[in-house]
Amino acid sequence: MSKESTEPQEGWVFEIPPRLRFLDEEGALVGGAEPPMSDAKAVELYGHMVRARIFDDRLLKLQRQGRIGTFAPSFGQEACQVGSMAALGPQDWFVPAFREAAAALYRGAPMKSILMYAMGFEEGSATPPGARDLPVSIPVGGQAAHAVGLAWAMKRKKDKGIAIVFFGDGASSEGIVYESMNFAGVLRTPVVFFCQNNQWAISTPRRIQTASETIAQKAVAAGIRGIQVDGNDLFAVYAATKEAAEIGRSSGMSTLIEGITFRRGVHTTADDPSVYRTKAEEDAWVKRDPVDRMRKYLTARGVWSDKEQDALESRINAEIQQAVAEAEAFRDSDPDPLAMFDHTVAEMDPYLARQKEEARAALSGRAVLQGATAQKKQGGSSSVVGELQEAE
Amino acid sequence: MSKESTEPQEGWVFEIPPRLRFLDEEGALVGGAEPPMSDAKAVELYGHMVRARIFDDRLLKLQRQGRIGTFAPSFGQEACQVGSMAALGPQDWFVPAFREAAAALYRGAPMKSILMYAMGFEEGSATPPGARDLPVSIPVGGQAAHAVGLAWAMKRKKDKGIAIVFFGDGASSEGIVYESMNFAGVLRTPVVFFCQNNQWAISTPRRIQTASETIAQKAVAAGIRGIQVDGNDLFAVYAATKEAAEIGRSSGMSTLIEGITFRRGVHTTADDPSVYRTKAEEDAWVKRDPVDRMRKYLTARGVWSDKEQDALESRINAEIQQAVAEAEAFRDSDPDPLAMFDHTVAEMDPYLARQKEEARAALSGRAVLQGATAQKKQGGSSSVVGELQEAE
Amino acid sequence: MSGERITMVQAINRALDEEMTRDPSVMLLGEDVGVDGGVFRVTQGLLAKYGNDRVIDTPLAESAIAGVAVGLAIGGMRPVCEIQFSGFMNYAFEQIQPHSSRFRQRTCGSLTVPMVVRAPSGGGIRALEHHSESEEVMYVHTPGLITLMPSGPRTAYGLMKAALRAKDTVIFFEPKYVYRAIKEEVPVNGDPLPIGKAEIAQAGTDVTIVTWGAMVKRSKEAVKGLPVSVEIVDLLSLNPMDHDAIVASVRKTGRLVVVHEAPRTGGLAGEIYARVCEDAFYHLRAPMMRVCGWDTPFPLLAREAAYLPDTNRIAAAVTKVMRD
Amino acid sequence: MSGERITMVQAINRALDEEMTRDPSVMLLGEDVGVDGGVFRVTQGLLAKYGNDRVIDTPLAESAIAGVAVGLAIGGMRPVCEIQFSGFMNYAFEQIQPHSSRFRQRTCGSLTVPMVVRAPSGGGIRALEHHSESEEVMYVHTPGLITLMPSGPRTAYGLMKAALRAKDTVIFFEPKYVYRAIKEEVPVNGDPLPIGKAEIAQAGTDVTIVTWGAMVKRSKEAVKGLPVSVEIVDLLSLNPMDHDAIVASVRKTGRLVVVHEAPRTGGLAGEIYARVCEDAFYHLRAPMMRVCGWDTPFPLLAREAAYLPDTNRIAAAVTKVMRD
Ligand SMILES: Cc1ncc(C[n+]2csc(CCOP(=O)(O)OP(=O)(O)O)c2C)c(N)n1
Ligand SMILES: Cc1ncc(C[n+]2csc(CCOP(=O)(O)OP(=O)(O)O)c2C)c(N)n1
Ligand SMILES: [Mg+2]
Ligand SMILES: [Mg+2]
Repeated sequence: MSKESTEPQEGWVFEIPPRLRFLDEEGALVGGAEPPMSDAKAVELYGHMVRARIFDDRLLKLQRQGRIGTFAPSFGQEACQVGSMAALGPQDWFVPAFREAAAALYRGAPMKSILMYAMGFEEGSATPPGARDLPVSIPVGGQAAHAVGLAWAMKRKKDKGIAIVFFGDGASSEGIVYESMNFAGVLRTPVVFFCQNNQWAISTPRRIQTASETIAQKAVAAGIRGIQVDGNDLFAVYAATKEAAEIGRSSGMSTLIEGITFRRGVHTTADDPSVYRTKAEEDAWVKRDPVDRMRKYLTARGVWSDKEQDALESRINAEIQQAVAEAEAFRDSDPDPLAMFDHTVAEMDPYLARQKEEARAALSGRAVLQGATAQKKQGGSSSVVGELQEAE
Repeated sequence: MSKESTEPQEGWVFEIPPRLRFLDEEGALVGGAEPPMSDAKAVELYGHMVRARIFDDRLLKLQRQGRIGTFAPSFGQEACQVGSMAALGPQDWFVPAFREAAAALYRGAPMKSILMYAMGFEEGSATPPGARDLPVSIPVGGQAAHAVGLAWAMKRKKDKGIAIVFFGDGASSEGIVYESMNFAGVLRTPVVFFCQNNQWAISTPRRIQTASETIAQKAVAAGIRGIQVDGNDLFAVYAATKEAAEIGRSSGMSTLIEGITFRRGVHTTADDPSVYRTKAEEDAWVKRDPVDRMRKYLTARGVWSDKEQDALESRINAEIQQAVAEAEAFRDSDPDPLAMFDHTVAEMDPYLARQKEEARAALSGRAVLQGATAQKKQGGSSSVVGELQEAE
Repeated sequence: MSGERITMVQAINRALDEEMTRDPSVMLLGEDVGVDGGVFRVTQGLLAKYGNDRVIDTPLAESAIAGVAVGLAIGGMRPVCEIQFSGFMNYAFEQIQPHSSRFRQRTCGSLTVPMVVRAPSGGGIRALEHHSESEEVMYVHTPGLITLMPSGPRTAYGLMKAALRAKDTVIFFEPKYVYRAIKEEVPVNGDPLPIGKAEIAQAGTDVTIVTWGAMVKRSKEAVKGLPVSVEIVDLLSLNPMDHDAIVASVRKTGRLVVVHEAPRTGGLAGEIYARVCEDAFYHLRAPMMRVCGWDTPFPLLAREAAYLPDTNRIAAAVTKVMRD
Repeated sequence: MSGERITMVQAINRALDEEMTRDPSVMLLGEDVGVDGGVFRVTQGLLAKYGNDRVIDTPLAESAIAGVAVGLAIGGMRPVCEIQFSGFMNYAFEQIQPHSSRFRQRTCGSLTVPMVVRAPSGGGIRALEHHSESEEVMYVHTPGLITLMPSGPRTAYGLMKAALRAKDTVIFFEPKYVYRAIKEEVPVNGDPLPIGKAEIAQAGTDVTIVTWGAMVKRSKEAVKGLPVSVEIVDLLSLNPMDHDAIVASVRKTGRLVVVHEAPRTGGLAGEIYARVCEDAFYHLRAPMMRVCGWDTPFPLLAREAAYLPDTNRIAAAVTKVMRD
């Protein structure tokens, strides 16, 4: 192999193609672009984006009311999530980070489950039998390796699925993400590495996350495909993911997709973005909003009206109301406060069983379940993940 | 910043220039190349390569005789190590992995120290005051981060040094190496990341280490420079390192240099390469040997003769003999078997001091120092790092 | 100003601030430590005061943060790295164990790594998964490291000052549950607390509680009103551990309860039992007891109160050890 | 064939081989496990027999090896990853603690991670720096994991078979010092040993030694010829730990010595003391003792014999605990 000799080489050139885009900010198709899907399908996916956004907004309110705990909104990133998942099927594994409620909803996760999780109940992330969905992964980046393993398992089983994993611009700095892409390259386990570059990792701007001009080009290090898309353009995300999945299915080649988007809201409900970014920046992204853009497109094509929007919104609101009621009913149904003992290992050894008894005795009927049932304390608290007790 | 908008982009192109080479395998300058150094300097560096090789060979014999423990030979990689270090100065930090005896010797590490370390005495890796040399780093890849920190410290002190870190083709798969390059890119801390791609990571060939065509291109992921050189060509290594250092000093930009070379010997003294690679492959690299190539070059230029070679070799052999004698004298000078207590922390707390007393009492005069003084047991032992006790 | 009562967040901020003024080699680095002032605001204001040469928002990579700090420290700087939550120090352990803790030994003392790794630790703030871990054992069990955990503003201030003058790597766990829950008077330009010294948080004669971090406050609350004289030893320095203080207290009381948040099996309670066995065994009047996190993963927020040692469990142990 | 006495290396190889035949979902992955058969030859011959779909030489990245295995396991495979030396599992801990150990809890049992992480552990083979670590504590202290350490060929065989049928992640430490130092009869197509059960390596009445791994052999050697009847409990399963076996033995003998290679402070000896305090305290006739690695980094080879518990230190502890 010439690589392994010391013979001179020609040099190497790597290209990241121009950022893929179908729709401009006004929702008009850019020069010559053909929509990658029918109007009916576009309407359907638009509906999913709206559903995710309204749900997200409702979670924010519930959090402010102390009815759920900390969560990470997907506000502004709906096109990345719905567009990519719509290009895949149930045979494909979905591996989220922690900001993929829109993707999870599209996949069929019950709103009730997402709410229960946000209320602090593991029951909310129980995976339905057969579903190829991983739960939220909090430690940044680690889930990338799981996607490689899942894709590998499918390959071993001659199962035509691929895996998609989400992570952020911040996560792209974690060694495990590089290692996972490198494994996928060598093992030819087809994975779509979907980086939602939303410009921020909490308070850290993209600019100081890496000196590379794009995140897409990090694919070069692993010998996989890299591509950048307008992440606020549902069509671009859809088309790029579809192509990546096809290439993956047929050849085992993985793709890193960088979706350029923006986290329009808080990092999590306990974060205050005004400390680190400007109103001007936030405003600039309002007009690039992925949901509005699609609405303009559909309206211009005459397949969407305000009336339909109203009907959609009331359907979604009713669905949410129902889900909140169900989740709160679960919360109020006296779930076992000691359930963590039951899912530590498959076979509880005597010493752990004994601890469970001790724990039961220590509770002696006291109500200790908290979270959704506790009152939210307001205050100067600035944790990104929880709530600090305040001294008098 | 355009990167942070969703505006379309032109696309991106990244180039890794052709592999740098000055000398062909016969030691002749390739078309039009000018030697990057004077004949006198070339003779001097050639001397360093020969010195490293003879020393390496002697260590192998000492290990076979049971006089030192496991070590990792630099056999075949002398041009990478001497060529790069010769392009730097004492103001620059040298951060080795574990196969850089040739580089360390060039830097001025006493042979005696290297021998003491191989005999299992920490005293062998005590850094002389003021020397900007880190000791051997066994955990693969971790030292890359240290180089970034050292370069950063120099930058903070407005000190013009840069750092060079060595690692292997195998190490290039470790996340920490990528993370370190990414930090260097963002922080503009000038580091030369020198990857000695010697085609093997123990038994794992370069081909299944990564799907990237070159290791040099991994620089693209971090937004730093990447370049490939013929690592068995002293001139190419020297010129590339010198340029990288100059760019680093003036701009803070780091460079990843991939030196294409070959580990001609065992991984470590306990390894058996015949299990995983062919004689044919080994032979192919014999004619690309970096030391022979330089000798041919110097001989053809009329600045080197067999007589000079003989004189050089006897000087080196005498130096080695002297060093072995000194190291064995140290070993036989009854070093404190409990020295590990003294260098655990700066201030030994009472409980640790008490353990040291207990340890002293437990020894009660028994000779427990082993290593170089123990008899080597032969056997089917196949650990890459040590020696297994064998059952009858 | 020194009379003012401040929180632990403010106290650590003050210690960092004063040490940065005193020692120009001190640098802060980590995720969101600069512009944001840290997700808990511990480093607030320091970027503005000391500039972005000394307070650096890094890329998101814990092992590199720790590993680059190792290089900075060897190069003569005194880095303080923040790991955003102690659970994510797992990513950094690959630098801390093989390198931070071993450079002194590796080089016979010629190269050393005086750096501080700060991390909020423990539960109790209704946080997301993986933000409530108590992982002190693996650091305490790694020779070559100093591991500290303050229990309130005053000790946080004094220990952080000590950490910034130590000659070796200090792992500095900040019990986030009490970040703002306690206010105390904290000196301005005060002295470091000694490393390796426990404090008697409350003197007593019948039972010794050995504990640290957030559990000091909880233990005090738990024993209030009990008809037993409880001595509470606030360990502060987990390694080196104040062996003599533990032994002296148990010799006096004859009874020991250890309280910690970390899971029971393999937790530090056992270490403290061992110290007692070594030097106060014959003074024991009852079996030693421990009140710990259960041997399960730390649950999501709804169940965290069932997981963490609470005042009931602590009081019950104290009562039981008196009866035994 | 079954009558033949084989080494631990061969015994583990046999267990892997048989389980790969029995269960086509078993896959081996790691650095040098394929063509080379592992640097200690534990996986020798398995690539040739099962092909490179099932025995895979991976790139050099421990966290990815473990993390990819998590995905494989969730996806229905049964991966066995080799980490070349337990010291390098630090790199993998960022996957093992947050993911391997927690998926069952995270998903209420709907997604689980039945995988095995094998690693040679401990000292005694005159190895390079960082190749002699004993880091079992951090795994034992991580709820959700099963942690095993055999002491010889027979137990290695039986425990590896158990590991490959377990429903959760098993951390499997192989005491490399005895890889080839002991030969025993090992069954062909034999049964798994139960997880969570210790064995009485030697019965006795005066003193209990609790130990595991390479220290079982060493303890046997140490007490040979002592005028004391020593019972040696070979723990085998570090988590779950055989609480009852420890308690029963100490109730009988009234005296305990724990022997382990890992550093003293924060080591598992304390945990064993705690178990005794919980259920056998009043049977103790003397303070419990421990013989451990010192609280220093593991030294280079010249000094390793001064670091590791040796027969002298073990014998001295047994003698002392009889006098106390
Ligand atoms: C390993 C690890 N380090 C730090 C954190 C704390 N943390 C949570 S989210 C986050 C920023 C993530 O940024 P990015 O990857 O861009 O994702 P985004 O939040 O923008 O979706 C940080 C630092 C964590 N959860 N895990
Ligand atoms: C983190 C870590 N993993 C595994 C090892 C065991 N090991 C030592 S050297 C080596 C191969 C290194 O290959 P490469 O980086 O190419 O360097 P080379 O040996 O070829 O110089 C391995 C796997 C180690 N020392 N550290
Ligand atoms: Mg982001
Ligand atoms: Mg190599």
